[in-house]
Amino acid sequence: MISWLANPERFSRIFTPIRPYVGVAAALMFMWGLYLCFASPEDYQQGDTVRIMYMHVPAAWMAMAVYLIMGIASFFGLIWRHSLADVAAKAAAPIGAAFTALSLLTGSLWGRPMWGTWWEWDGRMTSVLVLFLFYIGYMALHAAIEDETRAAKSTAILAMIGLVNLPVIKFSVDWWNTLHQGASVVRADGPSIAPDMLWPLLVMALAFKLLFVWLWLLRIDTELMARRYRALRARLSFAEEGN
Amino acid sequence: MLKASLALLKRDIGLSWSRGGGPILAVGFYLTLMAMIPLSLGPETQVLARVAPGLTWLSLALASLLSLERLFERDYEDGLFDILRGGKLPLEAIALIKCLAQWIGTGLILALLTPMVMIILGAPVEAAGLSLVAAVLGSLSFALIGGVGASLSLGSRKGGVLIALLVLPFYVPPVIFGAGLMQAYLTGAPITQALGLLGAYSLFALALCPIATGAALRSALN
Amino acid sequence: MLKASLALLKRDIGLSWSRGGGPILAVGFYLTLMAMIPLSLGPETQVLARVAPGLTWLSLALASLLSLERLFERDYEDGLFDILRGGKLPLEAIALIKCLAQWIGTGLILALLTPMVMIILGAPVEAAGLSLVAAVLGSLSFALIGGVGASLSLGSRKGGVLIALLVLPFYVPPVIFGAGLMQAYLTGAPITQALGLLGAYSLFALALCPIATGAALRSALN
Amino acid sequence: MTLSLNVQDIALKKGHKLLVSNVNLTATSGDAISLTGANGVGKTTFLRCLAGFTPPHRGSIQLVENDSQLDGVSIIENYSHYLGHAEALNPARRVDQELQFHCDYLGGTDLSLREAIARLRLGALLDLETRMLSAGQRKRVSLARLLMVPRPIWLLDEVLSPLDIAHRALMVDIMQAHLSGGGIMVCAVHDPLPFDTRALHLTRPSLEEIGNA
Amino acid sequence: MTLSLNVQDIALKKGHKLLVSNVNLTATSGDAISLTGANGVGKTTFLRCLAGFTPPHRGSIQLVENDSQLDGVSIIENYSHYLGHAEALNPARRVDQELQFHCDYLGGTDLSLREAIARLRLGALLDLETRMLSAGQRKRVSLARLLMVPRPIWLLDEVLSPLDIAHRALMVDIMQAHLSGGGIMVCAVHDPLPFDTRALHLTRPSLEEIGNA
Ligand code: HEM
Ligand SMILES: Nc1ncnc2c1ncn2[C@@H]1O[C@H](COP(=O)(O)OP(=O)(O)OP(=O)(O)O)[C@@H](O)[C@H]1O
Ligand SMILES: Nc1ncnc2c1ncn2[C@@H]1O[C@H](COP(=O)(O)OP(=O)(O)OP(=O)(O)O)[C@@H](O)[C@H]1O
Ligand SMILES: [Mg+2]
Ligand SMILES: [Mg+2]
Repeated sequence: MISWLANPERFSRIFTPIRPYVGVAAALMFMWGLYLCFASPEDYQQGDTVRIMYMHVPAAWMAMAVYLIMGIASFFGLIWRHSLADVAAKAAAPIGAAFTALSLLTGSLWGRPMWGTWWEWDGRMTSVLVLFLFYIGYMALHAAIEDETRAAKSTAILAMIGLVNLPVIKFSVDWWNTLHQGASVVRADGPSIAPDMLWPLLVMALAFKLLFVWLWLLRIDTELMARRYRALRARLSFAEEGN
Repeated sequence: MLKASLALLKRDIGLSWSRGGGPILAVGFYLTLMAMIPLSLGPETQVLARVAPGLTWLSLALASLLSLERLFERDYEDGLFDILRGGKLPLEAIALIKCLAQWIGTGLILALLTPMVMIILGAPVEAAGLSLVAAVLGSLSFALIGGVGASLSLGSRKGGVLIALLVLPFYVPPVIFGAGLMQAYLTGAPITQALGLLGAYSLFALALCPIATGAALRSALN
Repeated sequence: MLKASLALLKRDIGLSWSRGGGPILAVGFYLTLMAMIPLSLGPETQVLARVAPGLTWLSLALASLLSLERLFERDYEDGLFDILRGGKLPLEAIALIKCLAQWIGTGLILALLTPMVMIILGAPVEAAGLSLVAAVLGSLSFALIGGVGASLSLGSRKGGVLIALLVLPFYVPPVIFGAGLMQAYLTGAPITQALGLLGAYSLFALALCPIATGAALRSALN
Repeated sequence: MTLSLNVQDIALKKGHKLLVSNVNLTATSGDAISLTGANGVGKTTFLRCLAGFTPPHRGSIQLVENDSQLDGVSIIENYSHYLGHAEALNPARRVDQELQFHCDYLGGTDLSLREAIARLRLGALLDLETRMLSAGQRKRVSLARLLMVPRPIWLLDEVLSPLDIAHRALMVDIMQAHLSGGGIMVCAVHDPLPFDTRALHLTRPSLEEIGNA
Repeated sequence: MTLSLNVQDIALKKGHKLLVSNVNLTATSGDAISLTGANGVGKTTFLRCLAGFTPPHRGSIQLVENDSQLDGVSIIENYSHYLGHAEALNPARRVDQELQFHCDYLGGTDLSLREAIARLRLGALLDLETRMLSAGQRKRVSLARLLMVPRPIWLLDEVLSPLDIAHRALMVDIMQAHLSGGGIMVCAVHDPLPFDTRALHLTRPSLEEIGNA
């Protein structure tokens, strides 16, 4: 299945028509989610600021999920040498970096009223910052190496090494006693969060996921077209050379 | 002359900005370094705030070190200087232009980020403007002095560490003035003196370093 | 195989020691950096002693960065890898040997100096032994991880800053463990855990980094 | 022992460019091939591919020793010397250090090292640092590898052009000795070699082939 | 306008080594000198000295234009092109960027740039990064300087050897056009040039001269 899809032409043929629907779905989910956010009750402790959560938590989830996707795509790229895998990983990176930046930003906006500081060097914040740095490193490396196939391999190696950071982020709250609160949605004994806060959160999370898929497909397609253009151009210039 | 200068400046800036160089790289590097500081020193806000200006300046100095190695050496080995000397610009001008391009490509970007970093490490938001001016001046002098070091070590193939050794002592005054400036600002002491010294040092560097670099280049090229 | 490995090790160590490289350079750099720290932070002994272990570790990490650029790139451009691949050693072994040589040429020397520097900055003399062990372990992992960064960025001609960006996040754990170890020692807390983590990290690096570096080299060479 | 190098129908690509296609070559012990073609046609790429540094885009390269086929990897490691444009001399090291390193690393003996130095008349250069050498001197130092560590296949990329007349004659002798000792040589050249060689002329693929690639 | 390059009795030294001594040369507009000699005798050093990159150990170099003597510095800046082994192409930049830079820096015009590209048939290489070029292609790109920025004295160090036959013929045409346009050319070679040149053969100094140095 994966290798069947890994053919770039087939991939474009299948997903280009689907893409607009994903975009529309993402927009609708965002509208619904945002409505729910503001309709949901204030927290008895945090007041209005709790609404930051509906941005912060989905963004943080996506920050990690996108990196995971990049890692997996890189793995496939290295083992089976599908160029589409590299395109997918490369296309995901800036989106993931944006989500990470968003979670850092909302986190620190939230930290100000909650903990009285914009920034605190606790385990989770730091490890998310490191995740952001991995994204930047990944993009910088991809940009720095001119040769396409080599860039693919080198960045794939980097992305896979960087995967070790994900468990660190996830469990940092358990390993270090820090300011950031522990898991309350994704935990073994079910969510411990009030349902009228859980709902908007889940809707927003889904909206973020759809947004990601839409952007991702868009970027993959752009990158594929850019590569096709380069290949064509190279062939053309070579054909001209004889004259 | 002007056309040649511009061509060289354009080439060198292009080289440092092309292929994901320049901004992303500088930002990423600086952020990484800044993240490491609290991690190694421990996150107590008080201590951090106390050492923040000094460490920011140290980082600025170190970041300026890291790209010095390729300031002249690659061009020297590729034979570019044979072309450069075949033009009308004297080696002093070539040195100045290359240092400026280096600065614009790295140091300046880092300087623009400095206020943000200081604030993250605990400096007050009001200090932003001052720290920006100081960082711009300081990074310029780092780039110019760095040029002297890079040209002196040309051809030794020792690169990085040797240049660092040659150059770091001369980075001390701007670091002291710069860090002292922030310190003074924070304690409410007068800041004009430190700022003046920093500016004077940069001006001096601007006047003298290209001459020294040009001389070192000339001797390396013969 | 053994003869080839030794020949390569000897060549690389020779390169970093020859012409006043190696020890003198490393010592000089480290000392300069150490001298800059009190100057930039201000000389209050209390603050200094508080941040000394962290800063020493930071400097160790930064010094390991400085020579990374020439770990593979020059050999790559000179065509040496064409010869190296014509021998019997796999690229993983070549990577390991080159990293070890790099470590012996720079990192190890810096590690040997670490106790002294910490004491100068205000750590108690009794901590010397422990800090030595920790620094040796840490610098080894810096060199190995550095190899990964250097090989990944091969051929990009972005050098220094790019490598630093790739590598520094992975330098964070040893810095935390190492600085934490000294902190724990000074406050009388148990030290085995931090030391164990540091050792484990270095072992991991020793096992995994050559593989990653070898793979990156292979992709760069094709 | 007879050795034979069989190149079957290979195509080479760089980036998106198809450089050559349908290249065939069979060389057995004693054969010298001179590889010719326009600049940028792919001679260097072809030699590097023979050396095993890059896999061909299509086709296969086989080495047959006394009727038993050897696999690709060992072509590089034990059977061939590749000498390209880059001489792999570190500018900060002396000639003797570099030669000693090449010899030890590739598995030569001290005796063979001394013989190579004598044969290529490198004695006077030994204590110069390699960055001081002239172009021809550099090339001569890198040629020592061929003599220090005997390997049957020599893949040489324009090695004669920087040499002066006396050293060209010397190298031609050395090449002929290698061939009569059962070696194989593939040599990219622009000027024809002064002895009998088989020619392999590379040409650009037709537009049709480029289209199909 | 006639130009004449007078080299009087110069000696060249590298490190402590006396390379050549008592070299004399007078070249006037239209002269082509082919510089020969064994590897390491000092051809490259001599050319670099003519270009003004290093002063001679002894002796003098003068340039006389229409009977008025020009001083040493201006030889480099306005009168000569030196093309050595190193092509001065940054591997991370594209051919068109590098050519544009060379042209702007040395004071050529956009028209002359386009003409040089057409003449040396560089069109197809323009959007390759220079590290991708083959040896001959690199050399061709660096040769463009000669045409982009007209200067009377060409100091060329083995420029023909990496070129293929077609491009050698092209370069020979270009050289002859330069000479008949009143230019001077000094060209270090191992293979003789295919047109009339005056030979300057460098030899190692006698033991006596070395002793006196
Ligand atoms: C810049 C600072 C911050 C960063 C980098 C950050 C990062 C993260 C990450 C990565 C997660 C996802 C964890 C997981 O899925 O296990 C998360 C979840 C969460 N964060 Fe933050 N956070 C920051 C600040 C804050 C602040 C100030 C608060 C509010 C007090 C907060 C409250 C939460 C909550 C409630 C969750 C959901 C936990 C769960 O249900 O699993 N965060 N944060
Ligand atoms: N990434 C790339 N994309 C497109 N073309 C490339 C790429 N890399 C190399 N090339 C082309 O591939 C060819 C490589 O040729 P190669 O070096 O093998 O030539 P050669 O026959 O040895 O030439 P010469 O006689 O000049 O040495 C060149 O034409 C070069 O322009
Ligand atoms: N520092 C030094 N000490 C001693 N000898 C040196 C030093 N630097 C260079 N040399 C010698 O000077 C000579 C330089 O010669 P040059 O490069 O001019 O030769 P060439 O005639 O161009 O030779 P080729 O035909 O090989 O290009 C070489 O013999 C070299 O060994
Ligand atoms: Mg070639
Ligand atoms: Mg020469």
